[in-house]
This record gives sequence, C-alpha cells and structure tokens, in this order.
Amino acid sequence: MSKLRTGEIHVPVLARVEGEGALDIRIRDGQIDRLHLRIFEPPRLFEKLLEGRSDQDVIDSVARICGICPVAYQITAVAAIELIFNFTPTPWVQAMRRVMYCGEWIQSHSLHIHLLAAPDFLGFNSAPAMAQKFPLEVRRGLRLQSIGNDIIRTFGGRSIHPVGVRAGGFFHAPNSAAIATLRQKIHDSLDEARDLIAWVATLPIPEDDQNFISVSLRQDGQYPIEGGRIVSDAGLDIAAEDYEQHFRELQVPYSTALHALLDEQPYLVGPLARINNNYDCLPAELRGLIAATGIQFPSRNMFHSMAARAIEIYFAMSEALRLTENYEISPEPYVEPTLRAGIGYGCTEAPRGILWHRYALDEQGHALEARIVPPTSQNQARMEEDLKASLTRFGLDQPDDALRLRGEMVIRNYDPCISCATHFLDFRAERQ
Amino acid sequence: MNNPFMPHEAEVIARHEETADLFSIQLRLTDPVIQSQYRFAPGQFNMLYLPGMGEVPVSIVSDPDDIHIIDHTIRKVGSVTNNLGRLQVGDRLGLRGPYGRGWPVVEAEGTDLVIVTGGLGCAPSVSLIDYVLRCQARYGHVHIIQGVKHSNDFIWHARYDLWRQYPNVEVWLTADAGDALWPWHIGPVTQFFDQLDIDPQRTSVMMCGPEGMMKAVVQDMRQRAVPDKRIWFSMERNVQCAVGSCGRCQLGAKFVCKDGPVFNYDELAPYWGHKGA
Amino acid sequence: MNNALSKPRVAVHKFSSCDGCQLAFLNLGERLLVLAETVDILHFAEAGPIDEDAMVDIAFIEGSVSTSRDAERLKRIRENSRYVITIGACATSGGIQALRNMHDSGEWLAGIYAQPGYLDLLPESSPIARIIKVDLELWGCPVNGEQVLAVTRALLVGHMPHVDQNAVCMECKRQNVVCVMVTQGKPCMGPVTQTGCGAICPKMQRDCYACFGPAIQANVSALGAHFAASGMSAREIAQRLLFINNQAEPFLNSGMQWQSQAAPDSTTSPGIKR
Amino acid sequence: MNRQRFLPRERFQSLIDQLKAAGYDVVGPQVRDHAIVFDALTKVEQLPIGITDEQAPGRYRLEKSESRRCFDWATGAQAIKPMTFVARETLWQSERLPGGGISFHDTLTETRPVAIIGVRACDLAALSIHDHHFMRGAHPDPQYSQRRQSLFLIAVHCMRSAATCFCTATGDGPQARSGYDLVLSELDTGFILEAHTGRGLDIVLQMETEAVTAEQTEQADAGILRAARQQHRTLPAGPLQEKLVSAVEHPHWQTLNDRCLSCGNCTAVCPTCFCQTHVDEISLDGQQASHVRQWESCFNPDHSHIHGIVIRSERSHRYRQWLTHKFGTWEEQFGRSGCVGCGRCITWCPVGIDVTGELAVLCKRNEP
Ligand SMILES: Cc1cc2nc3c(=O)[nH]c(=O)nc-3n(C[C@H](O)[C@H](O)[C@H](O)COP(=O)(O)OP(=O)(O)OC[C@H]3O[C@@H](n4cnc5c(N)ncnc54)[C@H](O)[C@@H]3O)c2cc1C
Ligand code: SF4
Ligand code: SF4
Ligand code: SF4
Repeated sequence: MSKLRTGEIHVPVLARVEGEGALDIRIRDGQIDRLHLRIFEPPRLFEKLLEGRSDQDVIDSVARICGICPVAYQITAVAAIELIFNFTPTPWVQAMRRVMYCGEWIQSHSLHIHLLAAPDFLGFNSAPAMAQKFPLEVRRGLRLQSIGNDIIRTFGGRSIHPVGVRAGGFFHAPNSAAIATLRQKIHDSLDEARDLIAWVATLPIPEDDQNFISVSLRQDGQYPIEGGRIVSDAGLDIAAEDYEQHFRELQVPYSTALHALLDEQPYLVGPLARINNNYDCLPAELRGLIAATGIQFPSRNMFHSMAARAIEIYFAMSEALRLTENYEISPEPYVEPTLRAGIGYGCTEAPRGILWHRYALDEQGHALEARIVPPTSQNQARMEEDLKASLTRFGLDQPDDALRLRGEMVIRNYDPCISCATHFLDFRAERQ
Repeated sequence: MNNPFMPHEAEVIARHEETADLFSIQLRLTDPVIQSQYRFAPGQFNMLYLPGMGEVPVSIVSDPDDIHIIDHTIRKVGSVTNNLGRLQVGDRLGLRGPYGRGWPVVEAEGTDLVIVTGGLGCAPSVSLIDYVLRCQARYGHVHIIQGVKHSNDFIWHARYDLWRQYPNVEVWLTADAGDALWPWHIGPVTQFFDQLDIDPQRTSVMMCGPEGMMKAVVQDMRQRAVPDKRIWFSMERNVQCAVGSCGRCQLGAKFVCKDGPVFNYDELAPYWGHKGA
Repeated sequence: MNNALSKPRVAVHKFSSCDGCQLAFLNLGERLLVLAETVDILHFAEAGPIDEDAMVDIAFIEGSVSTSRDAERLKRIRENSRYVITIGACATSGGIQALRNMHDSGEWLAGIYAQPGYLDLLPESSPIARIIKVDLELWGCPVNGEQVLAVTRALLVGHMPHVDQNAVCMECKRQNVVCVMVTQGKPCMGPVTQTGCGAICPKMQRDCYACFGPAIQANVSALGAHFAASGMSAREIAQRLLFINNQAEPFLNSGMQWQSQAAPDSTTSPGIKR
Repeated sequence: MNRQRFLPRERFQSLIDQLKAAGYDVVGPQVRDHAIVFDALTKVEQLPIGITDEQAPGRYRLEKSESRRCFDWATGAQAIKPMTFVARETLWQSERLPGGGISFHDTLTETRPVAIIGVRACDLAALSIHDHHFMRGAHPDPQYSQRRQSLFLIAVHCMRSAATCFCTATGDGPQARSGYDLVLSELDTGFILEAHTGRGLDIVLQMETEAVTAEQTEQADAGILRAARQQHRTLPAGPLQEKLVSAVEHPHWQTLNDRCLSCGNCTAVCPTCFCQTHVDEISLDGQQASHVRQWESCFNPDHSHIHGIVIRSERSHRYRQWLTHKFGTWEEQFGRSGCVGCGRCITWCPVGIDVTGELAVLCKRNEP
C-alpha cells in the first residue's frame, strides 16, 4: 500500500512439529531478503554411534532416530543389511514388512493431519481445542492413528521403537487370532478413512500453485513403500545405490540439519511427491474416491499434501487388508542369514518421503560406516523456497502474527520431522 | 464368600494435629451393622485405604471398650500417610480390620508390667495402657517408660499426666536430645532399668518402637532374668493383605499380620538380631 | 492439587531426543481428550501450546541435556514446577546419544567445532537429574504410555506413586512368557533390566536389550560373568551393557570394565576411550 | 468294576471329547516357544507327541524322539499355578460417590469348569499346599477358591525324570498319589486310566475302554520305578527348619550374593510360592480405583520394604529368605517342606544355581 515494508519476523519455537526449530525472516523494501528455517535441535550423531555395532544393534539403534517413524528406519536399515548379506527374505516376510510399514503411514499421517496440521486450517491452536468444535472428526482421527499403532504393535510389540525386526525376517510371527482381530479393526474403520478423504478435501486451503520437482520411489507397479527405484517427475530414474551421484548434501550455518539438492535444485519428497509420481499405481477404487473430491493429481498446490496423506491412510489400510487376507502364521518368521562383509543401500518411503541408508559392514556384521539421509533434510531447501513464494503471495504487508501463522502453516504442511533431520552430520565431508 | 481383602467405608468424625508430622483421626464405620460387630483388642491394627493410593496398616489407639470409636495416631512419612493427614472431618476412606494378635493382656494378669515405648511406638501401646489402667486390679505395678528422639517429639503430655495420677503407676520419660526446658531425662530408655523395682519372675515387659531400641531392652531384660516368654514386642513389616496371604510380612516362620504384630521373645529368638531376617 | 476452581497445570518439555516419549501423550487416543479436559496443558510444543515459563504442577521432561543453554532452561523449569518427572531413557540416563560421552571428544567433536559459532553441542549428553532435582524418573526407550498415564493419574489425586523397578523376568513370568535365556541360550538382559515394557522382547522370543534401564536389584557383574562363561567376548558383553542406557550406573561401571578387557579390534573401531 | 481301564492310544481323543461333552474347557500341555506350556486343548495332535525334555541347571531344551508318547517329558515351564493363583487379577474395586462416599465392589465373575490333562505328582503336591494356604485359613481367598473348585484334574504318573527332578527326595513323586479325579499311566500302546473320584469314574464309564492286563500294569509300575531311579539329586536329611535357621550367619550366603541375579525366576516358577503385591490403579478422572494383586518375589527389594527401610536389603538376605523359607520355616507354617522336588527353580534359574547343591553346603556344617 503506502510504503514498502522493511523488518524482521521471528517464530522462535515452531509448534506442532516434531523437534525444535525456528523461522527467521528478514524483509527489505517489500521483499524477503533473507529467510532461514533455523533448526537448532542438537544433533545426536547417530552415524558415529553405529560404528562398531552389530547388525541387530544397528536395526535397534536407528529406530531411536525418530519416535514417529521408527519402522521406516528399521526397514530401510534391514534392507541395506540384507543386501550386504546377499539375502532375500521370504515372500511372507516381505509382505509382512510392508504391512508393518503401512501401520506407520496410518499412524504418522493421522497424527499429522489431526494433531498437527488441521487445527491451522480451522483456526485452532491444538487438537484438543479443535475437538470442542469438531469432536467427531478429531475422534475419528485418533481412532485411525490407533489402528496404525495396533498394526505396528502386532509385528513389533510396541508402536514406538518396535522390537520385532531382524535381519532375515521377524523375531516372531503374529498368530492368526491376532491378525484376525487386527483385520476386523481395520475393516471396521475403512469407512472412516474414506470419510476422512472427503473431509480433508473440504478444508479451506490456499490456492498456491508452485513449481517443484517431485522425488519418490517407484516400485514395480505397486504404490511405493518399502523399496523401488528413485524417480522424479523431471525424468530421474536411478537405483538406490546411485543416490549419491545425483543428490548432494550441504551444511548451512543456521541449521543443525543438512540441506539436500538434486542436481543443485531443491526438490520435494513426501506424500504429495509420491502421489504425483505414482497416481497410476493406486487402486482404481481409490482413484474413484479421489476423483470425487475434485482434486487432481499430479498437483502443484503444496497444500494438497494433507489430502495426499488422507489418501495414503486409506491406501495403507486397504493394502494391509489385502496383504493379510488368508493370513497364515509362518513357521519360519525368519531365516538366519550368513554374515558377510560389504556395502549395502536401502531406500524406502518413510511417511515424510524417501529415506536413504548406506552401510559398510565387516565380516561379523559389525558396522564400519553408516550414512543416513532422512526426508526432512531433503525437504529443507524446498521448504525455504516455498516459504518465500507463499509468504510473498500472501502479502508481506500483512500483520506480523498473520505472517507468522502462515509461515508456520507452510512449514507444518511438510510435516517436518526435525528429530530425524538433525541426527546426522557428515563430519568427514565437513572437514574436507 | 466374604472378600477378606475388601475394605468398608468409614467416616472421619474427628481429627487432631499432634505435631507437625503426627496427627490423630477418629473413625466410624458407616455401615451400622458392620460398626456394631466391630470389636478389637489392644495392640491390633486396621488397614486404612485411600482410593487410588493404597492401604496402610495402622494400630488402633482407642479404648477397646469404647466400641463406637476407632482412633488412630499416624506419622506422616510417605504418600498414603501424608494423604491420610489431609483428611477432614466428614471425609470418607476405606477400613478393614481389626487384624493380628494384640498385647497379651490375659497372659500378663497378675504380673507387674514394664511398658517401654520409643518414638511413635507409643501408638500401639496407648490402648494397652488405657486398658491396663482400667483393669488395674488384675495387674501389679505398672512402669511406663517412654523414650523419644528429641524432646519436641513428645506428645500426649496430658495423657502422661493422667496416667501418673494412678496409684502403682510410674511414668519415666527420656529423650535422646532435649532442649533446656525438658524436665525429664536425657539418654536411652535402658538407663532407668536399674531403678526399676521389679521381680523378674513376676514381671511382663511389653514394648514397641524402633528395632534398635527394642533389641537393647530385650538384652537388658533377659540379663535381669525376665523369662523370654514374658518379653513382648510389637513388630513392623510390610503388611499388604493383613490376612496371612500375601507373604510380605514374613519374619522367619511367622506372619507379622496374623501371628503378630505382638510377639514374645521366645517366638522370635532364632531370628532376633539377624540383619535381613 | 485437586482444586475444583483451577485445573492442575501440566507442561511437557523437550530436550535432545527422538520425540518418541512425548508420543506417550499423543498416542493416548480418546484419553488424550479426557486428559486435556482434566488438566490445563500449558506448554507442549509438539501438541500446540507454547509457554515455556508457565508455572505448573507437573512438568514432564523428555530428552537429555546436550547444549550449553539446556542447564539454564532446566533451572527455570524446576523453579516453575511442583513435580518434575523425567520421561524416557534420554531424560533419565542420557539416552543412546550418550554413547558419545565415552568417545574421545577430540576425535568426534572437532568436526563440529571446526564451524564454531553456529553449533552448540556439549561433549556429553547428560540425564536431567545431573542438573536439577527430579521427583520421579520414568525409564524406557520409549516410556510406556500406560505408565506415564498411571503416574499422571496418581499425581492428580495427590499421590506420589511407587514405580515397579524389579526385573523384566518378573513380568515374563507373570505373563507366562517362556525364558529365552534358558531355552535358547540368548544373552537376555532381562534379569538386570527393570520392568515396565511388558516384557515385549522375550514375548517375541528375542533377548531384552535393556531399554528400561537397570533393575533396582541388578547384579550386572553376575550376568556379565555368565555371558562370558557362555562364550561371549568381552567386547560383545561391553556393547550389551553400553547401549540405550549406557550412562546408568551399574551398566556403565560393569560395561567399562568389560570394555577395558576387550581385545583391540583391527577391523572395527568401537572408538571407546580406554 | 475295576477302577482301572485301558484306553488304546488311537482312542485318546475320546478323553478330550468326553470332557468337553461333560462341560469342561480342556487344557493340556503343548509346545510353545521352545517349551512345554499348558494351553487350551481340543485335539490330541496338539499334545507334545514324541517330545522329550533335556534339563540342567539354567538349561531347558526340547528334543524329538521316535516315541509316540504324549507325556514323555518331565516338567514344563510352569506347574498349574498360573491357573489357580493367577499372576495378576483385580481383587475389588472402589468408586467415589457424589457426596464424597466410597462404595466397594467385588470383582468375582463366574468361572467355567476346566479339566487339566497332564498334571504331575509334584504339581499336585504343590496344589495341595496352596489349597491349605489360600482356602483353609481364617480368611479363605474367594478368587482362588472359586477357580480351584472348578478344576477337574487328570494326573499322569511320571515314567521319565529330568536331570533336575528330585521328587523322590521330597516324597512327592514320581507317582501321583492323591488330589486328582483321574490318573493316566502312559504305555507305548495307550493309557491305563484310573478314576479316583465319582466324577472321574463317570468320565471313564462314558468311554470305550478295555480291561487292563497284568502285563500293562507291570509296564506302568516299571515305568514309574525307572523315573524314580533316574533321579540323582538329593536333599539333606530333614527336618531342615532348625538347620537352616541356625545357618543364618553361614558364610556361604555371601557366595550366593555374588552369583544370584536376584531376578526372582526361581520363586516365579516354584509351584508353591505364594507371595503377592497389592497395588491400586485409578481412573483418569480419579473416580474409580481397582485393587490389583500380582505375583511378587522375596528376591525383590520391594518385598520387604517398610517406610524408609528395606529389611532384606542385600541379595544374600533375599537368597537366604527364599531358601530358608522354602526348605525350612515352611515346615512350621504348613507342616511340611515348601519344596515338592519339581526342579524348576534349578532349570529356570538363568545362571543355573542349584538349590540342592546350596542346601548341601549350608546344612553340612550343622550336620552331626
Ligand atoms: C502392624 C503395624 C502397625 C502400624 N501402626 C502404625 C501407627 O499406629 N501409626 C503410624 O504412623 N504408623 C504405623 N505403622 C507404619 C505404617 O504402616 C507406615 O508408616 C505406612 O505404611 C507408610 O505408608 P506411606 O504410604 O505413607 O509411606 P511410603 O513409604 O510411601 O509407603 C509405604 C508402603 O508403600 C509401598 N511402597 C512405597 N514405596 C515403596 C518402595 N520403594 N518399594 C516398595 N514398596 C514401596 C509399600 O507397600 C510400603 O509398605 C504400622 C505398621 C504396621 C506393620
Ligand atoms: S524387554 Fe528389554 S529391550 Fe525389550 S522393551 Fe523390554 S526393557 Fe526394552
Ligand atoms: S523349590 Fe524348586 S524344586 Fe522345589 S518345588 Fe520350588 S521350584 Fe520346584
Ligand atoms: S517368601 Fe519367597 S520363598 Fe517364600 S513364598 Fe514368598 S516368594 Fe516364595
């Protein structure tokens, strides 16, 4: 309006995200002149802690990187380790790992939608506050979240840092009665998951189309979860072991998390990127449901991430049902692999996007070296880019509080997991 | 079948702050039938219950003949006792009891009595003294010896003054440490024993208090040739069920909750004085 | 605390952690809403409310102390809170990240301080109780949500509850779980690990790795000796003891002893200071 | 009629079927997680057919044999204790009433009649001790009594002992002598059934059985004798109460302080241990509370906790409590030793401490 704005805006502690971060914006002459998504969560140096540890210790340790997606870490690690052991798990094990992973998607996505993100769109500052006005919706979300937890618990004993995964399979196979109960529960909630898609589609989201590269896995005609090739909508199509040739991590002074670039460009990983790249792999029934919402994929509106999560919840529930149909307890929940030395890679679709691991093991299966690239650090550069664009479009002359809230909303929409993002610092690279 | 673990509702009908961490409460069972059947003997205890917190064993200090009243004096030491201390008149709690074998008031008839209490040990002995003094004809001389850690811990002045007025009753008071105004003795309870005029063969000793104090008294009394079977003490162990089921209060072959809490030395001799028994 | 006029006030603070223990609240489902009605949650960044300096009845703390500002923040929390309860291994024993405490700070941290000014990381990850008085410690990586809820419920009626710190073995037997050590010779830490998890590892027929910290009666040296007798190397025993709760006393002492006996390994570098 | 009848192996299922028909839920031994445990039984095939156990201090392994026998193993991970003295249960509940009152409710619910197949002599002896403890005192335990009274017990005579068994030393086995409805002697070709109660006889009469031959009786007797002869562990000559109580300051307790994990496994597998802890659980709104009891062990410091003190603060005290109570002071409490010779505490001790060996050392000094 009158004079072009100059000033600073700070969000000292980001609420409703996992981990600790802040947002600093400097505006000069009506333009964002500096924008830092400042992550100050202290690093926990996991890659170093893993050195010298047994393969099982690695699997149990990496879960501790993140309380919200421990399954993603464990299944990525076990994939890399089994690759080194030159071991292919039985079809039963492969199927059940996918089921367990579905549990994590359901849990993490429901938690994000209801407890972290949705309050933004409806003008509340927390889910319990939102539950006063939207009791049915919040309760439905909590129930879906608990289904995800139940699935993980069935295979891992507990839903946070589960204890069931090992090289060669699972420590223990759930019995048929446990699976039957679980299936019943999932089945009973399918309608709720369907309603959730419709409800999320009605939330008032900003129209905010942007240009970005979507990166995800592509898994042999299945919707990608626990493996596949790394692809982008800009033509990338590589195997997990070639990740380092295309992606580069760099450190920025204001953040304890690394930024990742694909061929020097920011890129997006996560549910929206997944659907954008794999819409054709969703079951026809689900594509029908999506069509009914009026949302079109691929989508350029970052705020469609929420709808993508709701869609993936429904997908993960039907997938878990499909994979446990005619379930029979495996007499061999694991096969003991032969320990071998070597280097192995794993890449899976964590709820927040691709998670990449590389390990070098010695002959006894002890880790010599580990490298882990979590989804949130991959999204960091994209988030900053998005923040600049969204806030500018929103209007930098808006009041501070409104800008602050919009900034937080943009960040939360990525469901950043700062705990994940900061546990890695590649000192070796740093020192070079 | 009766559920022996289930409390009955009781109401606080009076409460009294004795010292900063000691209080007394008077309780009444709210069910008139249960209240009318409730009888206890000196030295028995009740289990007091606060919902969500748990149960604690507490001795009954009131007069066994006063059948409408159940008095407890409690030291606030932990979570349940602290919360019992917050109860107000009219508040409800759970109560079951009475449990255990109390003082040997029948076996001790015809003998002189030495009643030694240390610290809050006086709680279980108050009802004993009340009882003995009311039936004084059945007993000989009564020596009441009370030891406290510090003179400030001494409560029940009035009660002691009252007891002192009875014929054939002597009251001896001492503190491990005391301030200038403390009119009584300083030192352990055993310091008085030389002055006691007792015939060991015709004397019953009853005591309660810290195990260290009781050990000293037992040793002294045995040296004076008081028979092992006439040296009695009230023991404390972890009592959870109070009916001899949970096994927590075992002391050698005894269950403190049902074989005690009052034992004579003869019964516990094999275990007496061994750490961890 | 249970005053009809004002609801009990609760805060959940986060330090260095994976956020998993806070999920004990966020995974409560329906009961989260009941809790939110029973108490005023004044600070809980992950759930929404932010008021770090609020005066509260109960402050739950997740995470370990690992930056220079943490101590200061903790002291304020202590001053503002009636009860301070740690939740989880990080807050209670420094967590898995405290493995760095045993490493040569020169070797590990030089990389970080090569970029001074923007990285604030202490050479050690410490439990909360090293800095402030803690009223109750809940172990576990992660804590057991039911245990957190039970403690919260008890505190709300003014009762400081007793937490069962006996061995996982007791829980195995109560749940009729077959012992993996006796039937399969697995190096289970259950006999020296405190219960609370529901014995989920033995229930899955795997050996416990002590994520709930030492049992109150833990005889760690006897278990270590038994492991050694059944063929484990000193290095394996050390790694068994020095894992999620590596800073917890009996594990640390015994673990360092085994570590010092471990043969220097040419192929791997456990990197632990001798 | 003769109370003994022969049931050919092919018709063993008819026993399970008859019990079901008589309205019982049937429970029997089966292999789970590398051990033999009791669980719901519907088919003979679920039984541990051709499975034997190899037991040693701190060690339990199952092995397959050529035999078709179902009970060719000695003792499983637990006796039937978890079915009578259950590991965790609510004793009663309370509720805050509007106006401040408190109401208390019982939690007893109907139990279904249960028939347990495969109870051993040692387990029956232990059960009889528990009956004494839980049902015959001044305050019978309603929960225990109800479950106990709904049991129909089918014992098996042991024809094989594990290396850890010593029931001959306690006089409780290998032959089951009392406390059951039916008893089985397992032969290669089938089972000799013997009813000891009217309802046991009713079951036998419903089945198609054969007369028992003298040769079959001989085989059964020989089997029991063989089991007895296989045992090599012994106990010091009893009674032991005095010997153990006077060994209270024996230096050997200190060596146990170093070896014992204090984990409580021995007490938890012992079929006669009865210790419990009672805890209160409260609802989120503070209005309802449940009073719960669960298994406890004298190896836990909590067991002897009183305000500010743990009476048995050292491991040696706690080991001493276990051994002295089980083999000594039990005699005064129950008129017999608390040990029935099942050997479980030896097998299931993770570090393999052997009570018979420890007792030998502790009682030696006091032997004349
Ligand atoms: C027969 C008898 C008579 C008694 N009479 C009186 C009396 O008249 N007046 C009086 O003041 N006191 C009396 N006491 C003592 C009284 O019972 C205790 O002071 C009381 O139990 C303390 O309870 P609390 O919850 O306040 O203390 P806490 O110390 O908090 O708790 C004590 C009880 O809680 C449990 N508990 C708490 N912490 C632990 C832990 N770390 N490990 C294991 N268990 C734990 C145990 O069951 C323990 O017994 C008597 C005791 C007995 C046995
Ligand atoms: S069994 Fe041990 S490692 Fe497993 S969850 Fe429990 S305490 Fe943790
Ligand atoms: S003491 Fe040992 S051998 Fe004896 S009955 Fe108990 S578990 Fe069996
Ligand atoms: S005191 Fe120990 S040995 Fe005796 S019954 Fe209790 S747990 Fe068993």
